[in-house]
Amino acid sequence: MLFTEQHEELRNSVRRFVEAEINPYVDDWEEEGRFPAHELFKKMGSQGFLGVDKAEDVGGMGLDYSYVMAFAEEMGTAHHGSVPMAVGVQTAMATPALAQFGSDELRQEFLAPAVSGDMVAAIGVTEPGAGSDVASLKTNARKDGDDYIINGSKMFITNGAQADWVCLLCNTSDGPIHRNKTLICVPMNTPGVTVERTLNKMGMRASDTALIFFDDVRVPQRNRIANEGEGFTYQMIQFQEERLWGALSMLRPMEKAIQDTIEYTRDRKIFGGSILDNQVVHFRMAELTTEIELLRSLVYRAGEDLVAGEDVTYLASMAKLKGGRLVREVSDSCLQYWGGMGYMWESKIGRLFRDGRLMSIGGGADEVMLQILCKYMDILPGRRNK
Amino acid sequence: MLFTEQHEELRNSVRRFVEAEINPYVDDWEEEGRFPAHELFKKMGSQGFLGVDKAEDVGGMGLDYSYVMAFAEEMGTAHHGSVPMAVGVQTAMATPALAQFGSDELRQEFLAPAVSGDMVAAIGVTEPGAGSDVASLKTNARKDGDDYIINGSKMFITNGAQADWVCLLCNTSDGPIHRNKTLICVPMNTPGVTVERTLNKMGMRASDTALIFFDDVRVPQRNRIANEGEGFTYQMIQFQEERLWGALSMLRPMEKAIQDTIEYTRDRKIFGGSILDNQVVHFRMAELTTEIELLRSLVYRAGEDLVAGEDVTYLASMAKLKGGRLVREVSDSCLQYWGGMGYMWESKIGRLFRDGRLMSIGGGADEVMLQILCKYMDILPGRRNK
Amino acid sequence: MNIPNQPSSLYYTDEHVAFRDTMRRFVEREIEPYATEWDEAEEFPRELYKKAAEVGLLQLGYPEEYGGITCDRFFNVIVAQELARAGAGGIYASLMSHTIGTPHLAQFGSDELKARVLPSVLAGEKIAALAVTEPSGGSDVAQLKTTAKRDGDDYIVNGQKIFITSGVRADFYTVAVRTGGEGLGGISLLMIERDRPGFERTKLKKMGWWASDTAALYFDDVRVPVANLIGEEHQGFKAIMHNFNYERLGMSASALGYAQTCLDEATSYAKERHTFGKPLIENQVIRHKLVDMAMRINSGVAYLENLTWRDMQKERVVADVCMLKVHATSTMEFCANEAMQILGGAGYMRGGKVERIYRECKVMAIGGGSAEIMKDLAGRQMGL
Amino acid sequence: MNIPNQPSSLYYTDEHVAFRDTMRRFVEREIEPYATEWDEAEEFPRELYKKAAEVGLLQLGYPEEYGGITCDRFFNVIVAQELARAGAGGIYASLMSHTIGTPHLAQFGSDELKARVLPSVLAGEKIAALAVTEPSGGSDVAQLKTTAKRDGDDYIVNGQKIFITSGVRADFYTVAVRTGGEGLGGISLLMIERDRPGFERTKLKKMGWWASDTAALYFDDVRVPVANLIGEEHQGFKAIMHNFNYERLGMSASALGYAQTCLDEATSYAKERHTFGKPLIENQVIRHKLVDMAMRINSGVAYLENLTWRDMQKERVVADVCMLKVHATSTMEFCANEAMQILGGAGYMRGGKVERIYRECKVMAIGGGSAEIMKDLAGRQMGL
Repeated sequence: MLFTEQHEELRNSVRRFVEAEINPYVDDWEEEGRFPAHELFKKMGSQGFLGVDKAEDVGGMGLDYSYVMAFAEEMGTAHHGSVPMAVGVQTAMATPALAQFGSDELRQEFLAPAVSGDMVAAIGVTEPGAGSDVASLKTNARKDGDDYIINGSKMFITNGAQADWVCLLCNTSDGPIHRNKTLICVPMNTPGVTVERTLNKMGMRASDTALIFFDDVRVPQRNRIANEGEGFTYQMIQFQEERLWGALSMLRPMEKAIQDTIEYTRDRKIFGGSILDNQVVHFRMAELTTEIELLRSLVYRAGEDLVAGEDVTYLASMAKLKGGRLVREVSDSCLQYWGGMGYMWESKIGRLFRDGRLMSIGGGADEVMLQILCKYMDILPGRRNK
Repeated sequence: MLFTEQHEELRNSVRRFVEAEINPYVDDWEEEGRFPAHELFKKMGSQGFLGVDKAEDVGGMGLDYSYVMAFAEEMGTAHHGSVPMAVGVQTAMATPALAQFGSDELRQEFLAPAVSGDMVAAIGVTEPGAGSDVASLKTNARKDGDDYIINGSKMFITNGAQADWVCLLCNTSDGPIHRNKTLICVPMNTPGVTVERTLNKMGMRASDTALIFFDDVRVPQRNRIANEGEGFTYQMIQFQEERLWGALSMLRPMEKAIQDTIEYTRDRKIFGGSILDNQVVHFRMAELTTEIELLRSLVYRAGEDLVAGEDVTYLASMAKLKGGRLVREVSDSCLQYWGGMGYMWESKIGRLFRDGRLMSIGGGADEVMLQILCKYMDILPGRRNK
Repeated sequence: MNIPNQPSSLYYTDEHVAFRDTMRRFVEREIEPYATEWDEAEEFPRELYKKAAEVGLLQLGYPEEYGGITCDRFFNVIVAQELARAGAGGIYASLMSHTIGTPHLAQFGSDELKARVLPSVLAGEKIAALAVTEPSGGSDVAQLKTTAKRDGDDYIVNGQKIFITSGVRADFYTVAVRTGGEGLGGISLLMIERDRPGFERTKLKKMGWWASDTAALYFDDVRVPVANLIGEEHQGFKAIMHNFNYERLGMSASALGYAQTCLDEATSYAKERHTFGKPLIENQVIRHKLVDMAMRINSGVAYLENLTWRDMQKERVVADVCMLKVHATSTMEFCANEAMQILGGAGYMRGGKVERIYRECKVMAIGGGSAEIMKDLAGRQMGL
Repeated sequence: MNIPNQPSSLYYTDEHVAFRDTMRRFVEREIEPYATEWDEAEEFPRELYKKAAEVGLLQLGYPEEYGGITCDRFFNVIVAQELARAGAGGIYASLMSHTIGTPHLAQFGSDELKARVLPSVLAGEKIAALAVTEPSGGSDVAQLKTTAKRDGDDYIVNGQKIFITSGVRADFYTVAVRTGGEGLGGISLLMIERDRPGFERTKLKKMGWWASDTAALYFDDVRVPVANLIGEEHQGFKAIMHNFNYERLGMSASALGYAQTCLDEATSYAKERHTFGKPLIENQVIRHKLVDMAMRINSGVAYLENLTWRDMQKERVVADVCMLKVHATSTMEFCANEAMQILGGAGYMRGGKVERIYRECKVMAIGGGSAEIMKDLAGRQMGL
């Protein structure tokens, strides 16, 4: 229903790209602790992958969100989580607000090179002190002539060390916390921007994640995305795609984990039979596959609604929540049946176990998703709701 | 996408019917241990509800399965599980094979009155000795002239005591167990058919569930649904709708449980606040709602595929499995927050706890669903697969 | 004597073992054969109280001067476990309702009041009940609305109680009333006899525990002598709280007992029942379910025994007892659910232990403090 | 001395308490400060063995004539719990690898062999390891393919071993070899010294336990004197099985210790960290998570202590030990997972205990017999 032959073609070319340009290098990138973002993104941009749903005037394909879904899902065929996450930041987290609300000038300056792959983008929301509490972030931009002067810091910034610009959420006034924020495109080579350090993480080893400081960083006011004070609103809209990307990009890795585990346990003989012949093992595979199909069904439904122009924050938050829960369960259960082999550093299932654990933490922890859902259901305690 | 205004109209009229003709009597029917199937089905038949997707020549509406989905979902607004289950037996479990494969003569004799509500139908598959193991049932029909002589027994037969005819799965030869079975329409007033006893159940108290004996029961061979020996195949096709019905008819009860629980806990003050104000309570409501939406998404997706003419056994089995798991979890979690009030015999949440427990047992237990899924995934142990 | 699942133990002496044997034979002879009948009838014969007193069941831990039997808390654990074998929580709840109805009296009551109430209760001639919960308040004792206003040598009691075990048949009710101002400081406990004018009862229908006569109580200007005060005026809250620990230990022991009964029933069934051409037990998922049940039960029993012992050493074990109750009742829920799944359609039919226990899980998980309240309380005790 | 979470106990004497204190100070001084550094370096200094021997850590339960210290099994429980406080399983695994590598020797070995190996190992001068697992067989000892063919007074050993803890640095390896025919009856244990020609090792990189030098071993015509046979020829399987119980009890104690460390870390963090304008701990869901963790840990510890005691009474506790291992390792997984969730991004960064323990859950859940194998075994023992 949702997907046509055109989608299938896109899927095929994404899979071919991943197979040729990403998977052969994944082990090296994991070892190095980063992947060459500029080089890879340039290749992806040339193929149009970085602008599937972006307008044609910035070099995008101008397709609807259903194609982004196909793209995101197939990015999941990569043998680690780092590159799909970085691509998600570039296409679904740092740029939707710019694409939807930004001025033509700003879109040409920052979005077009992000679509072509000439620039790497990051999204600057999370802060050291605030974590998932977006509303109470502290980074601020005060006006000075035609410029903003930005001060503050951002934590856990994916692509942070390699990015050319960051879509920065910061306070531009002392007003109410949902009305005082603005999104600003900040070039990373502006004086006063320092990558304090790249972070050493349990998983997502090939993704560079940075702590970034902004010390009297001067950027022109025209770098602001649309209206001042509406940054929180824009970011909430942007979050929809972020959450769906998260869930979408985990479907294939989970399926592959199941498939690989089935193959491994079928071949591996123990106590006179294959491991797969154990009823608890094959039942478990069926149970987990059921959960994956449930998630897929929900994500597709949310995607359909998004294509139809609806606000899908509710379903997207559910998808993110379930995705985070499920990838933990799938990777944990599968790893169990690989035994010692799965525990070796190089094993793919071990990598999913480590990479996937971030899903329930990054981009709004499970508890934040629950908080959002409660708000939609209007069941938060009265006072906190105001 | 899936649903149009026409669906919405059907939904509305089903809800109105349930509110007017079912819910006011539910408590009495629960107490009596049965509902008046003939009376109620006649009313439903007059409104066309019993033949939503049945052909117009037997009095049906001739609509596609998406309308059945709307119908099944709204039947779930009944305040107990018994009537929705009985209606499901009539429309989605005992009659799909007859509707699809039966001769015109047979359809006029048995299907038309089931659609008009003049006859109550039952499905005779499960046996005392076999449980969920359909293939190894023992009831047999041997030929004698133009008739079959049927001997055997069927267990846990919903509508069994009130039914006018039963769609009976029985062996008609000694061939391989998947090739020796036939579906036969057996009028319940045929000599030799005895309702041995109606069963005393934990829940689904208003549903009559019977143990039925067949002792030299003579029915004409023309009562056979299509080809001899293909009964197992027909039944497998029929099972798709049974499983989807199960999941569909549980969506509203689960949602209502959540909604009622939210209202109750919002009003109920304890330790200086409402119960709902407890973070564990409102988070739990959001978590369970997420799971319900996941199930709904999967069921809709399966329904779409069914409308498109695909075999949906795989997704339908997943839906049944998840539905059974989920209604237990939802009813259990909600009941917990009702405290002693939920534990009273009359409480609706307590009824869902008892009624819903059947979902993981009846119509193929969870473990049978897992077995089926494993078969589709081709991960059953080699020998058993043959 | 064959006591299955009874490992060597630091806690149990020969006396305990002999007592367990007595209890087991008592349950097998006097309760188990009638469990279904009594549960469906929503009542068991009053004589059962007397029979129970004859084997010493009712008297455990009460002072000998009132007919009690001095013993340690492991006897109570044994009682809970052995009674659970009948798989009929309603019988247990009402038969033993004095164990929640009279400890305050035994500990804080005047000698006169004790002499007036305890001997007949411990002899099984009279029935005692506890009445704290009210329709509006649930577990929140501070919200108590039933009032007892002093009038000369009497209190005048007005209010309602709900979910009172043995509430229909009891002769003596330990009733929490508000004698003072708002909050926890204004609560007292009164012993109220059934025949006082203005005191009415109506029976409640429940999902489970049918054999137990649970009632709503109504007090309409009920006159109760001040001599019926249990302990000091306004000091009722402490007495109520004091006994929660024992109630929760007892419920935990019971819950684990019912869980064990589910495991036993499911194991027997899985060994007998054939599906798909082989015994159910030959399915690995079934065997693992049974092991999962045993794992939860056995760890719970070890925890229970450990806490019972520590409580006997006068250690403050409130947080752990709360956690034990959650562990034990969720183990009961888990085991009832899995046993039901193993028994399938047969389990869903009325008349079997598993069906009954399944309907009794929630009263255990809710009564005596719900899992959520237990966790809140444990958290506070742990300084979280 | 302040030993938190240490209730009154039937099992622990003053000696135990003093020993726990020694261990705690040892871990705090000698291990915890270096845990991250050593783990990242994938090695810890060999001197740690000697330091451990100085405080009596390595000698527990070994015969005094070889330098051991006679004591009951609760000392081992204490060691596991206290070492777990450093939150670095790799250090524990290699530092204590002789506890899986030498029990067979201590119990079944010849006096000559014991005298040759044990004193230096127990003094921390030499390192001992156990080598059973092979690439093709996993937990299935019957499939063992490494052969030891008799040639005069020697065996000629050929084959491979995998996942061998302390495999890179060990001086003595207790190696399971096939001396006879197929199946369980043809297996023997050989003590093989590291410097025998033809014996090679390669290091393995793992998800966790980095500080432990895990290796694959290769035997290519390695000549080992018959005097190195541990116990009788072809009787190796029994010796291996015999020690599984202790290994599993030990792993359970460790797993519960790591779980406790996760609880401690998460509790501190939740009290310090502010989000949405208030301390994390003020979220009820966070407090309940912590209580859920404590509930599992405390019931597990009670189960562990009970089984340790029953084992000391020579009771056959195989089924329960299997269930305990599942309980304890799933408790560890649960606690690591929830602690990680509470710590959020901070937990995901390398260098903290929770991050490390999270990566070490699976080796605990798989090593020493996976949960599935434990359940199969428990089921068989229970007659299912």
